Amino acid sequence: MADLIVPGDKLPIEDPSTVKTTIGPGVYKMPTTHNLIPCSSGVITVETKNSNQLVYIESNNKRYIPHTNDFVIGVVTGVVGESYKVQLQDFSSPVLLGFMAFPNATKKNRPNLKIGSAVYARVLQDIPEIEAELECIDPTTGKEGGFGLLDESGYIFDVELNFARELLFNPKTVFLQLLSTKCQFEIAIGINGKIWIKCGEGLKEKTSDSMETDEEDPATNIKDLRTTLAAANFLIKCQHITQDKLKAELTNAFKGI
Amino acid sequence: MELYSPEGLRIDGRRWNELRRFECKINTHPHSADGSSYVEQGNTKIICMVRGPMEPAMKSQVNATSSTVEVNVSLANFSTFERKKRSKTDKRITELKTTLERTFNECIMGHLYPRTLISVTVQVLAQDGGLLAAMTNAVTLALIDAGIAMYDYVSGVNAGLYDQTSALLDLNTLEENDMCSLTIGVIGKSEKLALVVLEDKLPLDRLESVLAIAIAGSHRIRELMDMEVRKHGNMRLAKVSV
Amino acid sequence: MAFQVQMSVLDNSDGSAELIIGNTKVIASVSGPIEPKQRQELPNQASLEIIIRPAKGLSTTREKLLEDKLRALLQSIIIRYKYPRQLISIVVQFLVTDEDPKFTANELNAAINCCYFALIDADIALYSSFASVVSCITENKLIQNPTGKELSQSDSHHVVCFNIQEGKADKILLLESQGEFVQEELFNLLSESVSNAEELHTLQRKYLKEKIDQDYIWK
Amino acid sequence: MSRSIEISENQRKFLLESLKHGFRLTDRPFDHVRDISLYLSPTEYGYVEVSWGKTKLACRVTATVTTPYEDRPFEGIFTINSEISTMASMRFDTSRSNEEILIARIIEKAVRRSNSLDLESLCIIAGEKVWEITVDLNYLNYDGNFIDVGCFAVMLALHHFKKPDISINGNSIVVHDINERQPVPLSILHIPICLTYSFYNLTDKESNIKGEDADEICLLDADLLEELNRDGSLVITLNKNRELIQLSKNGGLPISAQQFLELTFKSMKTIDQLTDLIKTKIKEHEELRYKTENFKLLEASADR
Amino acid sequence: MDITEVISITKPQSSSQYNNIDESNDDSDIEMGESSAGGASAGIVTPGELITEDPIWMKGHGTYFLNDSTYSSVAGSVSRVNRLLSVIPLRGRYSPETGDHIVGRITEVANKRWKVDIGTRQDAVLMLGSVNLPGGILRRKSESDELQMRNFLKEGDLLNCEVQTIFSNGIASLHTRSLKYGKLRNGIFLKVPSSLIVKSKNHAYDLPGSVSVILGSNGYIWLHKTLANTSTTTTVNQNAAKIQGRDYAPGQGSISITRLEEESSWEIYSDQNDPNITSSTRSNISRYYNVIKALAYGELGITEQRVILGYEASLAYSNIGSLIDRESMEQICQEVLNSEKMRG
Repeated sequence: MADLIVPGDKLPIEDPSTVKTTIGPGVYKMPTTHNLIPCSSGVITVETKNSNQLVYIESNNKRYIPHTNDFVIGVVTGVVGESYKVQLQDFSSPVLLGFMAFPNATKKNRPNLKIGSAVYARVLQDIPEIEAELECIDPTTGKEGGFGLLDESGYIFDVELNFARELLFNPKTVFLQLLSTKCQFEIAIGINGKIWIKCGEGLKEKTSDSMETDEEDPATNIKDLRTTLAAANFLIKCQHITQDKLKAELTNAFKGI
Repeated sequence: MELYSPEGLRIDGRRWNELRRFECKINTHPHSADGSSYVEQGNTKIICMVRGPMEPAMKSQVNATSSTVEVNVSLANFSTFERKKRSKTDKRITELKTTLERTFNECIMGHLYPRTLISVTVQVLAQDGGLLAAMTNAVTLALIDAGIAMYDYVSGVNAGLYDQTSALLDLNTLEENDMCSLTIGVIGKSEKLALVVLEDKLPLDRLESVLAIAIAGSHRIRELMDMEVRKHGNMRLAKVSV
Repeated sequence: MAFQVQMSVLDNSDGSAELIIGNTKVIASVSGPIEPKQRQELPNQASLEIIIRPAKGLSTTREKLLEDKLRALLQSIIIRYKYPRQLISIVVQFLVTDEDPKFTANELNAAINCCYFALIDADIALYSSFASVVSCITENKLIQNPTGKELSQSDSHHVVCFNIQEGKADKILLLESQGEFVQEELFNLLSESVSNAEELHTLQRKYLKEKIDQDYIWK
Repeated sequence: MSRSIEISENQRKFLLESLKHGFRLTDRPFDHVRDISLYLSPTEYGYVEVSWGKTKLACRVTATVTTPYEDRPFEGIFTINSEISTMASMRFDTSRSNEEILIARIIEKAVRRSNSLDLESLCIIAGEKVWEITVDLNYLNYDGNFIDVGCFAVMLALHHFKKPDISINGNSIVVHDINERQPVPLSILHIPICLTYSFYNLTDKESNIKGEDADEICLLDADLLEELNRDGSLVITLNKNRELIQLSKNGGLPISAQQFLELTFKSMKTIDQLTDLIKTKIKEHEELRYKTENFKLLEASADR
Repeated sequence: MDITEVISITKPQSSSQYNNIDESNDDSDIEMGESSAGGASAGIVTPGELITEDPIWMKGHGTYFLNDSTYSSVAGSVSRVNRLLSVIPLRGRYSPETGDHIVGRITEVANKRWKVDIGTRQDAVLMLGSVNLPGGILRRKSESDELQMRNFLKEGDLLNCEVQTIFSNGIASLHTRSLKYGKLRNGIFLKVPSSLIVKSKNHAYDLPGSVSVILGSNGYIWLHKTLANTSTTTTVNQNAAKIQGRDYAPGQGSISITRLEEESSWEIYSDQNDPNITSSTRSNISRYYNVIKALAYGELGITEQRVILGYEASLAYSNIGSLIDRESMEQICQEVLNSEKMRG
């Protein structure tokens, strides 16, 4: 593991007044003196590229603070004016998702989300002094782009923020690859530590008609349900074990399915 | 003092399976509440008033899919032999209040009244045992009077066990102080229990016999309440047709 | 001076730490930044809610006093302007204490050091690190980390908290002294405490390193 | 206004659908309690920490000499302080919620009002000096079921506790330091154990009220997610002597009398298990303590 | 579980009606349901009671069902209209219908709307766009109107309005876009059960003794001094002068060109009572107040005619306060019924 830095330490960087510096998480610019200081404890990374330097501190935490362009999963808790009130984490300040922040939304054609529904969305703006805003549109295409309602066939669970970042940003991450050896799944990862996952058909609500027509259905239904839960439990466990124990954990999680 | 004589008589002369005098009235305060009732179960006397469904006063009481039931319990200082000052935050009162709220939240067809508040006020004038049961009965009647849709009556009574052997129905204060007391609330004519509260020790193997007499007692009380509701209803129907 | 600490011990808090220092055991939890209640909200910075709960009995004015001292300290160390209109809620629960209730030195010291780890665990932005040491003077002899018994026999007792800049004790953030002592004794004590605080900080780093390793165990 | 936890419809549906198919999200059987891990202080009498799944709390017993209540001159005083702080969960606000009061009230009924502690044995001089036993319950982490865990922790701590020995000298009493004279354990008359069952109605309310068959689902020892989604609950307090101490079904989903009776009878198995757990833990602890203390004594005499 | 016998003692009842009910209650409910399934129902049903096991009925208000059985959820009489089975509760809150003329009280000033208590389950809304504002009814609502909504109507104000529509969530939307509606002044408010108000074409009446009444369909009643047909210019001037203190430009000082203009000036939102209400008018208002109370006590439907008859009957009592003694209330009701019979 690389170098540990704690608040109060000196940042191992070139003088920011001479070198153009970009700061990332964990580094704070004192508003009065314009000095850069580390404000988190973690692993420091300094990257130098064409005489520019980038500095940030990688650390883990549980509480999410909205930042523009983050992909998040939130739960609709109510309606205020022309927006949904969305909760990204328990007890956090609510954020807003405008009725117009959906593809093809018009004054007449409003989205129809219920209280308790989960949405996958992008943080549109994050001015700390006011409520953050979300949108369900891919800004490059103006289309849905995978955002929107996360239907009830998938399970939602919480992980720590560093693990969520690993899953979302590391294309070579072993966890999802390993999981795919056991089952097919659809997944949506929120940088706010919420993950939506669905294996096979996930949870299917039984309507009275389908039960009679298809007798095979309930069995596969239960299997998909159990697989989804096993996958979720596997990912939760992954956060606290070393890589060499992953295989054993996977077998254990899918035991009996 | 003998609570249960060898001849099978209790301190107030009742038999083991005998209810105290039960009297109830509905629509006692037609102009100050949407529904009201008065219940006397022996010497326990209770007034209950229901307001609503109406606009909630507090934002936190708004439930988008159902009504919110709020119960306020107040025990008059003169309701017991000793005049006691009670603080509003008395744990026992909170327990009674929460129990009633949770009981009736389940029994009222709340989905018919989304975003509304049903406010119930229970005023205890005199206490002589079976307080929770009498409150339950009073609230049921007041809700019916208010025309609020309910799945069924909830009727309640308490019962105890004397000397580890004999089950006694509908305990008064003297009896309650000296033996365990099981209060139940029964749904309609069924054997479904909406509320169960037991205080003081009861041998597990005696539970069934005490529960049986309590259920039977509750059913009888439901009948008595139902008679009153019908009597009142018919009287009103007669008035309308005049 | 030795202490043991365990971080992320509570599932529901954003940050937590359990600290055993001397005979005192304390657990601290940090939740935040979260939505404040309306009356707590400050327009341009985070508000702090600090609750201290005693090991025995219900919270009294003694705990309120500790809360105020801790608040004064933490207010200057947390970068509150980073979290406008938010709340940071800190609860300190004493589990085992070792001093007569008329003293607060050991508990204050433990609470400060425990909060450091809980705040780091919650990843709350700090201007600098900090470390606190407690000592007492008995018949001109300086005792570091006194037990409850030593404390009650002492002539004066002191809690000093330094902020740590680049591994060195820098400024005094808090100094709590009670009893009879002379200027010379105090200065002597302060210079002793500097080295103690720096020693403590090396230990802090060790534990923080372990925490990072634990957090990224899956890497 | 207290803060609330928002549950997504996804989680709720998965929970209910799993229950319908006969399993919990965590795969724990319906009638099992979670793993329990206990810490008993090796140095201090009466301090224990209980972790019950992720629910965690600390409990301390202390004793002081005081004057008895005027109307009960022969009895000691026994109080239980149970206050939930935001440390356990931000749900529990500084203003005491009804839920919190109900938790405290049920534990009080189960332990204090059932006379599990022999108050008369706490009397030192009638009408003048008695022991006051105080239990402080500190809730650290909330993952459901504070009642069962709280009651269990109180009973464990009471068993673990020993009060200093005393001797009476005319009208004055001498409290002996625990290092000077062997302290005395409390006289505990019975061990009440609380079990909380959570009920779920997977069909509509109409069939719950008017239907013939009882298909309500019943879980023992619900965790947070299960607790937030339940339709009703029942707390059964029993002891090993097959005595019901208290029952609390404070409203919620109605259940049939038959199912209710079955539950109370079925509970005995878990009650026995948990009672034995307290007893074996205390026994183990005593043996360990005896050994270390003997060792210290030997050391001390060797030094001489 | 076996059910044990229970002994219970109740107060002896002399009325035969009581015994009849008791017996019918002991009969099995199924019989009762079937016997009444054909024609008009006798007696009432109570919550949880089985009404019918016949699946043919559609389930209306006041009922719920499991499988084929329909149960009552309220105490009331069974109504069968075509295939629709419902139970009409004996009592209940007012449920609004489009076109109802009602009286309401402002409870909240919200975004472009007022919330109004009209005795329903949920407060009704009055949109800013549904009221007449000073400066003519056809004027567009501007932002400055939005900002000073509280100057028009504020919390606690009473008004006289009509139900415009009922939204899908059951909330009523009101309007006051007619000269007969608006803020209420110069009178006293009274509440009776809404079931006692008989709906008719007109709900506002001038009564003898220069008193007028608005019998809101929701049971909210307003008794006030009868307005003179044309308001004297002096009062308008007074009001206009008062208003100049507030910084409002439109309509200010523009005194009556047309009657419409005048009515929709600031005066209609004034909080000032007419200073010239005579003491005889005042005592007449309280007399009517007590008469209506007496009618409500006797659970008589309240109509213009009955109010007048009651007023006449009440003239026998010189002390207005004594009208609400129990005997006087019964007496008044009796006399109202008698005189109705006499008039046929």
